[in-house]
Amino acid sequence: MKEAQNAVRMQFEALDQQKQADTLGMWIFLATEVLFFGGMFMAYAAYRWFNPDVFVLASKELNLLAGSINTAVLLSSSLTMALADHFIHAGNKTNAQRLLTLTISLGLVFLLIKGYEYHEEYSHGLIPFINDQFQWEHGQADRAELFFNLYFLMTGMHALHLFLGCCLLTVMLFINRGRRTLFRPQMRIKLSALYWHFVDVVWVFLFPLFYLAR
Amino acid sequence: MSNATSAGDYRATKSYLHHEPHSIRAWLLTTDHKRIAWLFIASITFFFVIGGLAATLIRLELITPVGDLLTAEGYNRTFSLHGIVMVWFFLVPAIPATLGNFLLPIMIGARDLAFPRLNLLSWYVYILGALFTVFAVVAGGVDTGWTFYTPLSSMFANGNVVAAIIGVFVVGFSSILTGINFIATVHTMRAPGLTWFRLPLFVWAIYATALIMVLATPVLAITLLMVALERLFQIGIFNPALGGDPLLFQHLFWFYSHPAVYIMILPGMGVVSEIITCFARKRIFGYRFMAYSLLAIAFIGFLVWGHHMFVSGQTTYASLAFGLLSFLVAIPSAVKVFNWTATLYKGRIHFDGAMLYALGFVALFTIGGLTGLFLASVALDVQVHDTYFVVAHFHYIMVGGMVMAYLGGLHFWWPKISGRLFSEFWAKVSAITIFVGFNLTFFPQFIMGYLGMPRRYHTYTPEFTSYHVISSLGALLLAAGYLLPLLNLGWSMFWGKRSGSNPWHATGLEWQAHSPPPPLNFESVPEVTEPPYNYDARDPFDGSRPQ
Amino acid sequence: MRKLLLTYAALLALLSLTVAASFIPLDTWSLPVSLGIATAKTALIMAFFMQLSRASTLTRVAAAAGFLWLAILLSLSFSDYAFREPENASYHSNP
Amino acid sequence: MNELQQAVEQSPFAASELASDVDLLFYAMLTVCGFVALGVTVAMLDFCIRYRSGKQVDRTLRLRNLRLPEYIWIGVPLLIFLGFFVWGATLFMRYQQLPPEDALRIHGVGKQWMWKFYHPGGQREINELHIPVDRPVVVVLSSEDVIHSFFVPAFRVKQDAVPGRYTRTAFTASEPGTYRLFCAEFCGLKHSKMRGQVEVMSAQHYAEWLDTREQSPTLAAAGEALFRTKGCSGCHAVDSAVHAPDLRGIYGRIVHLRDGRSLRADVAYLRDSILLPEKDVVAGYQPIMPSFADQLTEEELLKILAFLQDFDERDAP
Repeated sequence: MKEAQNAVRMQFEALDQQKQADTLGMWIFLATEVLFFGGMFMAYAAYRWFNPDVFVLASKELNLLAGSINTAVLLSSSLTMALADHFIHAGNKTNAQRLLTLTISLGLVFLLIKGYEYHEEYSHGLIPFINDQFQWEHGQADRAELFFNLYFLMTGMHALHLFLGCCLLTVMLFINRGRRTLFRPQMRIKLSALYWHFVDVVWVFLFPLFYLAR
Repeated sequence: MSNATSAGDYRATKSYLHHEPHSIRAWLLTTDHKRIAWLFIASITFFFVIGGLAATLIRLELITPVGDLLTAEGYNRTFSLHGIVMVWFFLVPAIPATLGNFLLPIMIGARDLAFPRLNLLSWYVYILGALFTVFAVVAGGVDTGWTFYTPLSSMFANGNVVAAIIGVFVVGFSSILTGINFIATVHTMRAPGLTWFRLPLFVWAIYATALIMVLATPVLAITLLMVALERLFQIGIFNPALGGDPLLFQHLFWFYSHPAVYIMILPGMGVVSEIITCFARKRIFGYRFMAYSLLAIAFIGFLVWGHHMFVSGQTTYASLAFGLLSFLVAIPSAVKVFNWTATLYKGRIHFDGAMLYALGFVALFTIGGLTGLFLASVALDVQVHDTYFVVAHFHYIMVGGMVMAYLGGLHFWWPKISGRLFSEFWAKVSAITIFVGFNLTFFPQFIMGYLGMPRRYHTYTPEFTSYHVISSLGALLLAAGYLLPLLNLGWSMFWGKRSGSNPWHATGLEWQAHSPPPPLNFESVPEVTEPPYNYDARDPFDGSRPQ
Repeated sequence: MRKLLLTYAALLALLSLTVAASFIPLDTWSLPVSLGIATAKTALIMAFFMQLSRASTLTRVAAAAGFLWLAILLSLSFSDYAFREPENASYHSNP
Repeated sequence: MNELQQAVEQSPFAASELASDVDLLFYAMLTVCGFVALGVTVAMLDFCIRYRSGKQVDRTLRLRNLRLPEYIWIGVPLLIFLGFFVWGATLFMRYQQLPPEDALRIHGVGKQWMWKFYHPGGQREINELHIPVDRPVVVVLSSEDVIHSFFVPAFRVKQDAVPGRYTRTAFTASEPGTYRLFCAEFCGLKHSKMRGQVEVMSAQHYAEWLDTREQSPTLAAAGEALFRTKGCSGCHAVDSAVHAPDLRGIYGRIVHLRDGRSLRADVAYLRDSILLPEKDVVAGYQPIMPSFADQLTEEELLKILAFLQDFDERDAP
């Protein structure tokens, strides 16, 4: 247990006190992230309340297949992340590292599909702030612009957070390579897993609100 | 609580100020919460001076009804600067980042905060935000007020709105990081025996403030980001032409900004509870009620933001709901004021500088809080909304309340922070000057407000001239009043008499450590056995200082 | 280990359920149903993937705090939006 | 001291029916809160003097039940606050009451740094508002750019003008005179210049004033001219080649829409159909009408809407 003892940072008395503080700190950070995305969900709720019919029409324009596949990809990456966390705590670091790489690649697959979707919407002229002429024939073009502004803002912010998650996991991958004690990698993967699952939870709500409003 | 620890001969153990490496680089890369508190004290004082200069400019301009000192453009950018700098760069971080950073670990018997590196990052994020804001100011300032209302901020303002928004967005993360640090520390690092109801009220206040910081600031971050994106890339969210709703911005903005005013005042309440109990030599009256009312203010503070929008086109039902909740949020504040007064009853009261600041706080905060009731009752708010009545109300709470408490706290814990004593005479003179100057400045604004003098007016109609002249004179006295503590504490830093570890003979763990404390605060982890404020007014104590 | 795989299977099932539900013409009920399923998926992820089922009450409170405060923001601001007379909604008028 | 300043200073400070009730509530709260503030300050001073450190006085605490005072100073303020809330709320409900039908309906348009007022008879004023005394007035507010706020301190009236929607405020001037009009919501560079005055005149003076006002065409007449110049009549005229709904007598009629809904053609519907034509397309017609959102200013829109409201079979354009 000696090497676990020197893993305790100087301001803590004991190991579990440090673990408690780190976990609590991470969860509070996730609460701030929930409220950060919450502001946009509030905007979505208000505008959907004002013009429900346009939102349903606009939702039909999105590529449901790509959205569903993306959700499945992200759920799978959550699984591999949870498994990595499980294996590192069981002491099997090689498996954990492999699952970590799998999670990162699933995240990149998500971003690729998302990129394809954005390109498809760009070609349909549905990006209000990029396409010079916003193609919309089903009436109330400005409210549809509002929907797509919110869509690109929220899914863009989510994609950014997912990308940051991928970078975080890649850094974890390299730091944990050394053969040193398992305590520090366990803590690092536990906290990164919490962040990754949070990003997945955000998408779990984004998907029905945008793609399934039909 | 035995005071038997060594009498605090600071030379025996190197204090955090003097121990090696004290090069500039060591100070800038320190993870010692006490040195980070100093970094914050320096940067916060700098921004207090900038905001104060802007305030003086405004008051000088308003002496005459016509705009002769500043152009309309200049005036709008000056009051916007005053708002942004004072709110986000002085009031929100002031007590938590300085006194909170310094005292929280010592008060709970810990060696440092839970995440020292995060604490240093919080200062660098503050500085990064400050750079953006200073750039926005130097490059011409911003003319939207500190409230950034859309569509003015997103479509019609032509100042450096985006730079100011990024500045505020970044400094928001500084207070989120501080909040996370404090919550984790209070929950997991209390000394053995230090249960929740043995915590000093200052720790309760900082804990409640940290909760608000963490739960409110993210909404501000996303709201301002949306305005910046709308301005930069025309991603129309609040654009009325697209069917966007300007009131949505107000809902999101005030969901942060009203709890933000409780971020500013709660630490002040914590400081005052500590000072009054120490100089009245008496246990706080109703400790549990005081602790619970701190949490009650923090929670109900999130339910009342709609009272900023009574006349902005909000529905009647919402206005009535927010009006009722705004009355309820006043109850815990009233409880605290009555409990402070009851603490003085049958105490043994000493009138040191810090005590004068605390008593000034209670008097001014009472007036500030009660005028808030006028604004909460919907019918009166129709008359006084966006007038100088509101300006006077929130200055009574922020300047009369929070700044008095901040200065009181600085004086009260100055021996612990610097190991030196300041001149009592000048501390009392500055407290009284600030009290008089403050009332002279802001009391006329109540009357002017009800008579209809609108806010943010560069030129005004002649019938309000006399009120503005009195207010401007008061402002000059107030500005002078603020210089005194700066000089007094600055002087005492180098030439003040050495103070023992407990010059005010106060209870609390922080007074058991040396003054100034060693890097790890305590030689051995202290044991807490009794409830806080273990004073007894009956035993004679004449407030003598160590010679 | 097995529990994680079971959770994953449940999540995929819920995903297909919510996609299927979107094709059924529920109109007024489509939003509550899709959000209900999303909440169920979130509960699963938080309980098993994020191990809240084994966590201390303090961690659970911290986990719930974010969503509770978001609920405060949504519910109280809808005390304004829900009662706006249609003409008063943006672009309508009742001169 | 120009004559406007004199006129303002001679006019009373409470000049609307609601003003005296608001003042009553204000002074009631002032006295109660004054007593509380005074009480706290006097108590503090008294304790400070009586129990200062030098003084020898009996300091043994005999109060057994420490919770009783706490419940008192939670309960009593709670009751007082609820009382004031109810009083304030009932007063606010009177502000929000729907104005009576015969109220004088004035359109107030906030534009960056000026107020424009339109009387029903078509008279237009900038930064000035002439209204008759003792007659309910409804000011319907809208804004062409940022948020402004219509504030007349003497009437205790304030209401934001929000772009993209109408808000309204109703009051009844009770005293003739000249009263200050301010913009209370910060709206940019010349926010402090965006002020004017409200002239309250006797009904007879008001009628005379209306006539002397250069006879700008009534809103409806101006609207009829715009109906032609903006090209509405091109499609909506009876003999037009284009298949478009006939708008004569449209106001107040039940309209059946393409998607099966049917609604009463009120001003909201008319305004929508001009700015967002495809929103509620009438049954039997195609959504070919272009949006006029950016060709019409708020002012012109009001005139066309006024014209449509009393455009009936008699006069086909």
